[in-house]
Amino acid sequence: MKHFWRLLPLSFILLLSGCGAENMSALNPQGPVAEMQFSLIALSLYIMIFVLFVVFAIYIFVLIKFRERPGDTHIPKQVHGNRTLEIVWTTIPIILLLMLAVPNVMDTFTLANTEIEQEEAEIEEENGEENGDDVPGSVSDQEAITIEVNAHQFWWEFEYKDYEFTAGQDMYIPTDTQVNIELISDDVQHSFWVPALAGKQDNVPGITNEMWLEAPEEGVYNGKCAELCGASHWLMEFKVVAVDQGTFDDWVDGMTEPPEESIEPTNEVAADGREVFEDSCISCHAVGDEGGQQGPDLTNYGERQVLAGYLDHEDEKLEAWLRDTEEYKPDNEMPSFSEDEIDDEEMDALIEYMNSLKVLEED
Amino acid sequence: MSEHVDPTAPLQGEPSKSTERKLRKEARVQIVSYFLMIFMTSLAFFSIASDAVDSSFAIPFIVIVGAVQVVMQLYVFMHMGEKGTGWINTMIWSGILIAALTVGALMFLIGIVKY
Amino acid sequence: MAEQQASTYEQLPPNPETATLDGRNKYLGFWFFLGGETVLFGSLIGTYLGLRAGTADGPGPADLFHLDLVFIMTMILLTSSLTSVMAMINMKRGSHKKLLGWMWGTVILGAAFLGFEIYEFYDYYQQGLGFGTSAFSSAFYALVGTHGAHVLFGILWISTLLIRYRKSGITLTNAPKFNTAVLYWHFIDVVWVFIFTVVYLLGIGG
Amino acid sequence: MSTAQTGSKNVIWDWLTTVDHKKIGILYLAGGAFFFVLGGIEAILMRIQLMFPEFTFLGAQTFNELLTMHGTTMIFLAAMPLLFGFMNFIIPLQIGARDVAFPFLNALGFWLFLFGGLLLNVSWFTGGAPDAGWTAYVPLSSESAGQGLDYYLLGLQVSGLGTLIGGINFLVTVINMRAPGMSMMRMPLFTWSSFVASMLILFAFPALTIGLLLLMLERLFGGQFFAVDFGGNVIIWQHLFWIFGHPEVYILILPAFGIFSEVIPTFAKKRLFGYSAMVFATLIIGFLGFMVWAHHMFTVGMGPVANAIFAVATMAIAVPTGIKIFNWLLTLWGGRIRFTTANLWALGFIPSFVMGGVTGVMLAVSAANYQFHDTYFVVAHFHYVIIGGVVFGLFAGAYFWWPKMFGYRLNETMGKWFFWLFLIGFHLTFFVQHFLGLLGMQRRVASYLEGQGFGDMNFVSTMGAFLMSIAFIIFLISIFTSKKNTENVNDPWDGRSLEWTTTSPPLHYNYPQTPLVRGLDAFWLEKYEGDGRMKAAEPLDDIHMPNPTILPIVISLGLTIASFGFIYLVYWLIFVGLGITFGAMFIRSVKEDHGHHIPVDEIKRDLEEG
Ligand code: HEA
Ligand code: HEA
Ligand code: HEC
Ligand code: CUA
Ligand SMILES: [Cu+2]
Repeated sequence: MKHFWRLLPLSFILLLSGCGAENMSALNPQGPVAEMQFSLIALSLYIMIFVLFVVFAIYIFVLIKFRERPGDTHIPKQVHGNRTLEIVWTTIPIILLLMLAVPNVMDTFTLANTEIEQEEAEIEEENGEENGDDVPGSVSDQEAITIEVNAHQFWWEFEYKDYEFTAGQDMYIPTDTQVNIELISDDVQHSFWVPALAGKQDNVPGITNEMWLEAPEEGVYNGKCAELCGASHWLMEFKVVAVDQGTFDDWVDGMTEPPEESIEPTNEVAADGREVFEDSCISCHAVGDEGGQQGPDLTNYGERQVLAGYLDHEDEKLEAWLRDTEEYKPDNEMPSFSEDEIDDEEMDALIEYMNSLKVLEED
Repeated sequence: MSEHVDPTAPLQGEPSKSTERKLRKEARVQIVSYFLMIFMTSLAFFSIASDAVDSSFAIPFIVIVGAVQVVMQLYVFMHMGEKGTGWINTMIWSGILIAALTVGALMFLIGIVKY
Repeated sequence: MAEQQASTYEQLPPNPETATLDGRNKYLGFWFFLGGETVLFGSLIGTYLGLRAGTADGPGPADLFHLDLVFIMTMILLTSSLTSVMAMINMKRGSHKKLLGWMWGTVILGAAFLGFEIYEFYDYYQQGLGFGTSAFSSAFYALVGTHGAHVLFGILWISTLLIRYRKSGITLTNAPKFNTAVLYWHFIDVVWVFIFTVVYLLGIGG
Repeated sequence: MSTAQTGSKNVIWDWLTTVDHKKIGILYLAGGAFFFVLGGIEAILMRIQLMFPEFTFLGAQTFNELLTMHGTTMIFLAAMPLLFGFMNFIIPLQIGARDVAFPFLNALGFWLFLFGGLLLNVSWFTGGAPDAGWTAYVPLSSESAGQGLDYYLLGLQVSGLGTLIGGINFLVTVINMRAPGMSMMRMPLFTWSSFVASMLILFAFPALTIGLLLLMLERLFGGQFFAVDFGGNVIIWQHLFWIFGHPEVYILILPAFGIFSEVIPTFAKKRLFGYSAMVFATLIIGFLGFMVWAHHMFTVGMGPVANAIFAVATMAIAVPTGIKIFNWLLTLWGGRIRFTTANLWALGFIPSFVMGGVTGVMLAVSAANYQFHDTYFVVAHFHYVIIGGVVFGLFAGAYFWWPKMFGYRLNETMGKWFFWLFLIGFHLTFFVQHFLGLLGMQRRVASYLEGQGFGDMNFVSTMGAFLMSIAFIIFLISIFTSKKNTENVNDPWDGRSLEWTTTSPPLHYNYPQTPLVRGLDAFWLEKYEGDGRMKAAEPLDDIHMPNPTILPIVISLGLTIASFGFIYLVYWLIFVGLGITFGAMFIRSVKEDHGHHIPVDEIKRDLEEG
């Protein structure tokens, strides 16, 4: 059925699909959940275009045909109404809405069910069906993994439940695997949205929400916070990094047990940097299993896509960030560090150390 | 200029015979329903206060008794069943419907249990 | 228009409270207001039921409620409803004195109710249930307190009427006022019956 | 009892103490227009900030404040009061009444609205406006620093009280004050839809009152309703807000629908097609309006059953709304359509609103809503329905009833410029926002990052907003330059309903003699099937009218003072404020005021002059 809508020879939808950035558009879905939502969007759009077409056609006809012409003074017939017409324009919308409501109800349940994947995979195995990439549950024969997403003002924390470690800002996931997501928040309400992979669900304080997504293709997908959460709401971005299973396993290993170099750098400058880090930063930031939880885990900081959710990953930007966090993310929870606290030399060492924090193979 | 009525003048005179009869009947009805309500309240009270009644019965019971009393208050004490109260009935029952929806939503749809 | 009626009647109008257009407007408008109040209390009751379990280690309903006290309060309020009904019947009979008498009875019963409620709150407070102790306590005080505020307002309103019209006799202007005040009073009673059931009985029983 | 009104010479005092529904209507319009300009300026400032990626015209905090105040101001202080203005002025005229049921409360409602609105805006000068969005979701709002949110809570509480009073007043007016012969099913549709909107007010605002009360208790008095650590729950706020909030949007649109139902038949010179279906559809929309609120909360985690039910219920509203749209189209069908400015707004409304309506139905698709929610797609949806529906309705109403209210006609040429520029600007601004949302732009963002491809469309959007401002300024100018167009103002459009039988502006007491209504479109009926004049339902006699009073302002002022007391927790101020309020209420209750009579001679004199 989903294929059917995509095959409809309406050029409009072809125009729409594939619209926008590949990593950030609901119109350019990159995974089964977003695909499903896109088909619904497309279906509803067809119906709405049909409605608009009918209304506009009558409207234009009426305006042209019945406009007052110069010299015309006739009094139109005062019509009361028409029973047949009333029935027609009550029934047709009801039918159109049913066409929309039925698939929607089905999809709503599918999306709410984080176990569907396995069930469907089993059924398909039995049927020996060919895997299409936009049917939910078709591609996966892996176990699902579970990530608890804790949203903070204004950063994201990802706890990998199956492996017992935490990552900050970049959410690594293996391709072709169902990722079950549990959403929580300790401060205010946020909303977890990766447009190209799945629609949003809210991170609500005191409540755990569930959703799932899946990425068949490797890639870096933009994620956003979609609920007003304070001054830096618009900067509360994150990345979903989909990698193949092998890389993912490496990454998990690195995160659970970071390279020796991260804890006791052999490089002298980095070792100085580590000292600064231990003095000023470790109370909030963890590297490996050492360190506080008040800020994002930095075990793989060197491999971050961007810095603080949105800044280019450059030394100058990192220094600027550390010197004045308020400037880059108003109202965020991290203190700034003046030259009295960390002088320029220490800063360079710190940055050197920070850049060395990697868990995957060297690039 | 014509004379205008003074609405602050005290009303004088007797109620008509039929009014008097109606009022007397009404007083009777009111007192009877008052005792009925007292009785129902007591029933509800004892079904909870004493351990003799099982709570699986007591809870729906007291809720029903409460609802019956509310309806009695509205129709007996507040005369909502009289003629010419069509709009009043519309508004009160709409209010009750919306209040019920609100209560339902706040009990069940607050994210603790997902439906 | 409606007020072009004679001011003194051979016979009393059967319903002096709605004999004028003004009176009819007041009557209808006040009922509609009560329709709105229904939603208002519905929202509070819903909030309470939603938060009832959120006691956050503070005392909960079963630890606190004096069911017998509340039962007596309920009886008092029910009785005050009856006295106000009697007042209305006497108003239609044209007996100003009895109207005042029954209404004062209502006020006194209302004051007794309020006194018990204050005592109740004070006692719960002593037992460690502050307004900000838990979500349950906030919701409880908000609901029962709003009801209490209504009772207080009712008492003040009716007393004002009673003092203002102690000598006036029943007139086409004060009959609607007494009538709306009594409607209000009944409504408070209706709400209390519900609070009694949903907060107290269910609080102890389930 | 006083007799004739002592003609007060002081004009300002006259307006401050008026209880005349027509003057109060004009006050509402003026107040609403003031706040509309304010909200519009806030919108323009936001649009400038969003013109370029990572633009730094405004700080993020300021942006959030503007955003909150824009939404709050537009909904509560502009759109609704403007509609109340028309309702106040027109409803009594349309049903053949001399005033509303509660003139005193009517004045009180207005002053409460005005003082509440001003109170809210004082926050700009006291260290920051509210910043948690017009929806004020907890815990962001319960924890928001400063007094901004307190101003929001108290300001809306005070003005909300005014709205509730107004709603009850309209309900009773419509039920009790209709002229003889004006049965419910002969009422003009504007009166009908305002009546239904008033019902919605009656049941929706109490939920808001409680929401605001709880949040106030939480912020100021240590309540724990929404504090998760104390067993609180944050979703309760969202329910209370939307149980109010969704009906609220129908409170806005229904009276606007009513205006179109007056304008379209008048300028098509045809009876409204399917009158009873229109009434019925209005009632259904009102009813369903209470069944769908949770469609604003699809992503909050209520569960699939709840989502599915609310999705289907929401879609159902498309059916009665469609009935209305098609009835309007069929009213035009076979008519003789005149393109006056008033009608242009009505005709512009149909396609614009339908576009907004169908995106509403798309939003109602719960599974797809996970993509739409909290993006610019939603912003586009609601501006299409609100501007394309409500604001166009207000403009249509303004051009339609202006001669009746003020005794002169607005310049048509300027009106057409206003219409076309505004229409184009409106579509420019909001059409592109659909795509912005789908391409990944969340709403309520103070800016957006470079390289995400949002720049061009946002620029277009801002240009559209500028165009709307220019258009609106033309309208403002035309108000002051059109004053000489005073010929043929009593019935300029060949009107159909009772208000066109009065003089323009109407006499203080509207109708020297209460008219007798003989059918739907009462005036049209007399013009085309009778002798062109209304029959009188009563002999010419003295007319009873209420007295002016200053007490409504005093009551409102007292509440405003008390509000300051609450905001800064100054207890004596609370007591002083409430003392003033209750004192004034007490005076009102004790000092009986039975109005005055206008003697027949004076009425006869008026008639000869008029
Ligand atoms: C005047 C105001 C107004 C009106 C009339 C509407 C009308 C509708 N609205 Fe809208 N809405 C808002 C104001 C309004 N809305 C606002 C302000 C918000 C955002 C609040 C916030 O978050 O800040 C919002 C948000 C909003 C949401 C939540 C979005 C989100 O946050 O995720 C939804 C979801 O269901 C929705 C749905 C609808 C629907 C189905 C209608 C329907 O009533 C529309 C019906 C009309 C038609 C459908 C067109 C005519 C019909 C036909 C021609 C018949 C044939 C049609 C079909 C078969 C489809 N609206
Ligand atoms: C009645 C409701 C209403 C109306 C009429 C409008 C009108 C407009 N709105 Fe608004 N809007 C809302 C209700 C409304 N809005 C709501 C509820 C929100 C959500 C808030 C939230 O998220 O909390 C919102 C949010 C909102 C946003 C999203 C902000 C965000 O999510 O980040 C934007 C952005 O473009 C916007 C723009 C506009 C514009 C350009 C107009 C224009 O149409 C304005 C046109 C008006 C004018 C142009 C008049 C200005 C006049 C002058 C400039 C003349 C000055 C002259 C003199 C002083 C003499 N609005
Ligand atoms: C009080 C706790 C605290 C201290 C101390 C602290 N940080 Fe942070 N840090 C945070 C928080 C909270 C964030 C998230 C900010 C945001 O994005 O809103 C953060 C973010 C960061 C980021 C961006 C993270 C990313 O994944 O892009 C870096 C880098 C960083 N901190 C480095 C440091 C360094 C280096 C120090 C010491 C010199 C330090 N922090 C000290 C709390 C702290
Ligand atoms: Cu977090 Cu917005
Ligand atoms: Cu809605």
